[in-house]
Amino acid sequence: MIETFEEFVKRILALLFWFILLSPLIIFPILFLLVPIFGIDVTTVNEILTASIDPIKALKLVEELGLGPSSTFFKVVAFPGFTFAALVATITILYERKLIAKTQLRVGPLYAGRFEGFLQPIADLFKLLGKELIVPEKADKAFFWAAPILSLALGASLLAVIPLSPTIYIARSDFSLLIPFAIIGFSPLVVLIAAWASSNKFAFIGGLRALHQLAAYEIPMLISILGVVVLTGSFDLMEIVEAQKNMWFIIPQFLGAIIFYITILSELERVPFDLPEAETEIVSGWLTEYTGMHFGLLQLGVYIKFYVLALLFTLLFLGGWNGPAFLPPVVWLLTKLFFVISLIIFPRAVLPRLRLDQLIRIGWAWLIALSFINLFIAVIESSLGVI
Amino acid sequence: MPNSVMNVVDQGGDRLVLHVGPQHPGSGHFRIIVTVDGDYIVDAKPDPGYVHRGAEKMAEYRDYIQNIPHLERPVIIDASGVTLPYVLAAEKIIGVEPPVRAEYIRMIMAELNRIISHLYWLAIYGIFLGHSTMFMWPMGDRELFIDLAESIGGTRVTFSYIVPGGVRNDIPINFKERALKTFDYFEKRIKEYEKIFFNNPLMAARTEGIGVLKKDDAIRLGITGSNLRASGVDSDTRKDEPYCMYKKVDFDIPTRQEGDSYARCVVRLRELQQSMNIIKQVFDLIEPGPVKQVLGGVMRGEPGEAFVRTEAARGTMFYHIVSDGDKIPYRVKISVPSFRNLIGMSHLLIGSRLADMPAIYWSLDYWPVEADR
Amino acid sequence: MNYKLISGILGAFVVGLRNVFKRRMTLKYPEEHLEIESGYTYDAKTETGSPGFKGRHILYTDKCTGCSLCAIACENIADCIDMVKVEGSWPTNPKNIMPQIDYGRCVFCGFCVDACPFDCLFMTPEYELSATDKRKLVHTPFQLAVFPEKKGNVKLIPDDRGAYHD
Amino acid sequence: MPKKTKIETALIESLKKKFNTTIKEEYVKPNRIKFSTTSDNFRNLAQAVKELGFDQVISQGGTDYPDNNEFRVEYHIICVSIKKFRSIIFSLMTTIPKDKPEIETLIDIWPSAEFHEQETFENFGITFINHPRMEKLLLPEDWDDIPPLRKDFHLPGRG
Repeated sequence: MIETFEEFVKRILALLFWFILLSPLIIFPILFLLVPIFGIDVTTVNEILTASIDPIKALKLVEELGLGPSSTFFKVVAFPGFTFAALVATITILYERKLIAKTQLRVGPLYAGRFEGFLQPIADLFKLLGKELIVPEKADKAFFWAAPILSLALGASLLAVIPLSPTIYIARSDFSLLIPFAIIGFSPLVVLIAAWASSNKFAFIGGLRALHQLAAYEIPMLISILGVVVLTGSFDLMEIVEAQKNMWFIIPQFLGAIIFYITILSELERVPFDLPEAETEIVSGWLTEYTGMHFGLLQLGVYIKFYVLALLFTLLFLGGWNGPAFLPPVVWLLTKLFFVISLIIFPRAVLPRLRLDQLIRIGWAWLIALSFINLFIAVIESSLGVI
Repeated sequence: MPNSVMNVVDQGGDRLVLHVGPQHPGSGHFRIIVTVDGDYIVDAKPDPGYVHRGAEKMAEYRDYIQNIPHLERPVIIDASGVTLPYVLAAEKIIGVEPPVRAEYIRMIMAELNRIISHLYWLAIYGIFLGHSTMFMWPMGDRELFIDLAESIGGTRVTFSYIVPGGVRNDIPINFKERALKTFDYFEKRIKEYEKIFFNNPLMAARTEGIGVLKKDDAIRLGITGSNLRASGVDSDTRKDEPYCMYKKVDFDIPTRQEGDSYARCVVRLRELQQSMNIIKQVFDLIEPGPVKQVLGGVMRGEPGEAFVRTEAARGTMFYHIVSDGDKIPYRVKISVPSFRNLIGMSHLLIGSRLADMPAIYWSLDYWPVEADR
Repeated sequence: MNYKLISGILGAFVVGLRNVFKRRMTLKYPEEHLEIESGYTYDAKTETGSPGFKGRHILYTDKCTGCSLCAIACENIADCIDMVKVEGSWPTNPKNIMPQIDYGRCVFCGFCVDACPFDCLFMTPEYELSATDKRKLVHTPFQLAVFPEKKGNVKLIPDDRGAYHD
Repeated sequence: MPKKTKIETALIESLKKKFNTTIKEEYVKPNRIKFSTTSDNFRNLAQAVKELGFDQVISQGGTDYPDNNEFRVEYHIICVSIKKFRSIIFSLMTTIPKDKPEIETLIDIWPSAEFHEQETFENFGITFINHPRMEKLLLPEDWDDIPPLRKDFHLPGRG
């Protein structure tokens, strides 16, 4: 009987061991016997099989197929693309749980993995995978299934144009600052699709709240970053980061940074703006009917969005990968990113939830006005030649 | 999408009927049927009774001692508060007088339980406003007080400690030192609570001016306990009609004039401090002596009736016991504060926003199990 | 007003951050056990108990007379005590019956201890009574006669800087 | 009988003057005053007590007396707004026949009695005339046995 996570891992490893032991004895002979029938040279098979245990050969093989570390495919799928983002998202989830737990005088995840529960995300993943996917009888099935996938796709597509260092990026665009914001504007629609398709009153209210929230934060968010654009005269993130060589934009654009930070909290539906999923009011909001890996994908999408927005904050206001030369640029970027992620997580521990009308009042009465003031500050600064 | 449209929007035109509870993170064993028009609640009908166990009927089958573990079940987080009036009433029926030391120990126990219950309330109120730290901290600190109560009563929540004729055992020898140490620690914690929650502008924004219960309404609707005091009435049974030895201790009744959710929160926070203040005074007043009168045998009530009220954590707890001379009571009527405060809930909810529902609901400190009995 | 807003939020942040570095008060339960000094006992003469934890019962089989007073006391509370026949010869117990307690029903009120006039039924600090089988929750007189082993190794200590287990 | 305080005496006298012999002083214990009257006169008595300043119903309940074939309906009234009356609990009692368990509601005098009366209705089957919501509150909606707090209702297995 499997009772603990360790036993579960042990069982998986045991299965793997037997597979590796038995496959040369059974599977390979069959493969070598069958392959000549289809007219393929046996040496090709041999090479593929050797590559599976010889990394150097494997690398060469992958390069030949056009999937190497320098290929676009690798960039999109692995680094700095989806896998890396998902990894950061997973670490963020764990870090969030630990940080919140520490603030609340708890210990947080502790048992999965010997050290401070660092294997907890993996355990969570297995838990979510093992859960039954429940689709409500009266739900709109097609859209109900579409929402998690859309959420993840939305998060992943954000990664396309954001650079991690002068050399690490997937694609370059002159408008790489505008593209993420164009995509992010779509995210409340995903929430609404999920909410509507669930056919649940609480989910529906959550979806509507998400739409109202969009109205509250979208405009100040865009205007607050315009200040940076005014200072650099470019929509290209590369050039924006390059312009911060001498001074990070958080100093001339402090107000803009604060506004952008608040709107990030709002965009990510984090406390104090977690209205669309306010548990005690509307159960779990738009996530109410989602279970198992559906829920997992929705969450992963949200946390990839989290990563992207934290990254944007770093690039726009904290000088991106700029830093003393004794560390590679990407390390500087990730250090700053870690700080920004902490900053975004921490309000959840110390602030209560706001109400919808208060959020809209903050958005329209304060943030929009302040973001225009910030824009004027930027114009004055650029005309004075501060940068 | 015809299916989902039909399900999401009710027949009532643009009004939405929400069944909040009994399976809802913000309800407890209890349901409020809320009709919302946009974001505003136009009708709220409380529907208690999900945990009704017929405590009054069952009390007619048990003798005066056996009723004690039974009657504390409805309010296990305030177990001494709920059994104290019962025991006082039963003592009047049986005709025994507890020793003085027992009266003081009863006060310690009742006040400890008030702290435990208020901390529980505070924790839930924190999470109802989405403040998860305010959930964890009071729950953790509550454990210290539970430990104190456990060292007297022997169990964590259901003590069955106060019995007719006194209390079941004396307090432990080192209890005073332990308690004072805990109080010193907790006084510091209250300052942290204030900083992170009560003085937090966002918390104030959520609760100030929300669910305003005016003084006249509070009296008219029969609101009791901290909710009444938050509306500007300094009514407290411990002062109005002192029982045990509350005459001898000196304490304040915290009141606020606003009558909103925030006022109810602050009144409860101040009551925590007053409870500790009372226990500290009791430590000075208490003198050695017996803690229980020797009764011997099964207690029989004299024919007659008694009604007793005390100030439990949620308000005035009232017992009406009728005896026909048998060893079991003829009729036990329990009037619990939650049940009386329930009437205020629909009064406050109508006209407020849906998002304010948890803020109003739990600021009344409504305990469904207590109300259902 | 703005000053109050900002200082309030900053104050909350500072208090939250300060608590990140405090000692935890979590009891890591299966590894650590809370120390409990004694169980609840009762003196039938003064009708007063001694403060103690109300955990599993301990039955002094050599003193039990089989009077069933504990079962009668429990009758309307939890109805969990049954008097059962036991093997062997007991000089104090001519009927050879002793209490058997069903911990699936017991509420640990301790009124059975109060009811015992022969000082033979007390309570112990043992609280780990869960079982995988409902039938295992029923403890026979001989199971009740065994003293529990002491497991407690930590105590909850309130300190100036925070409460913790040690 | 214990000695009455000045406040208590004044309250009792004022009520007695108003109703003469139609009300009966059951007893006076420390801080407790109990009056009984006929069910027709009950409303007038309640009105008079309300006018004295007693403004909250702390409890309302019934008791079943199968030997006399009657229910006792009892209201326990406290005063919150006047400080000197706060220690006193007024108990107003009346009896109604079991065959026709009806009495006029008092929620227009004391709105705080609303849920209490509803509870008494479901537990004893006593109908409160003019009460807006004479329906089940705590009991299950599909309860089809006799009202449970009557003495002829027995808990299962308890004879």
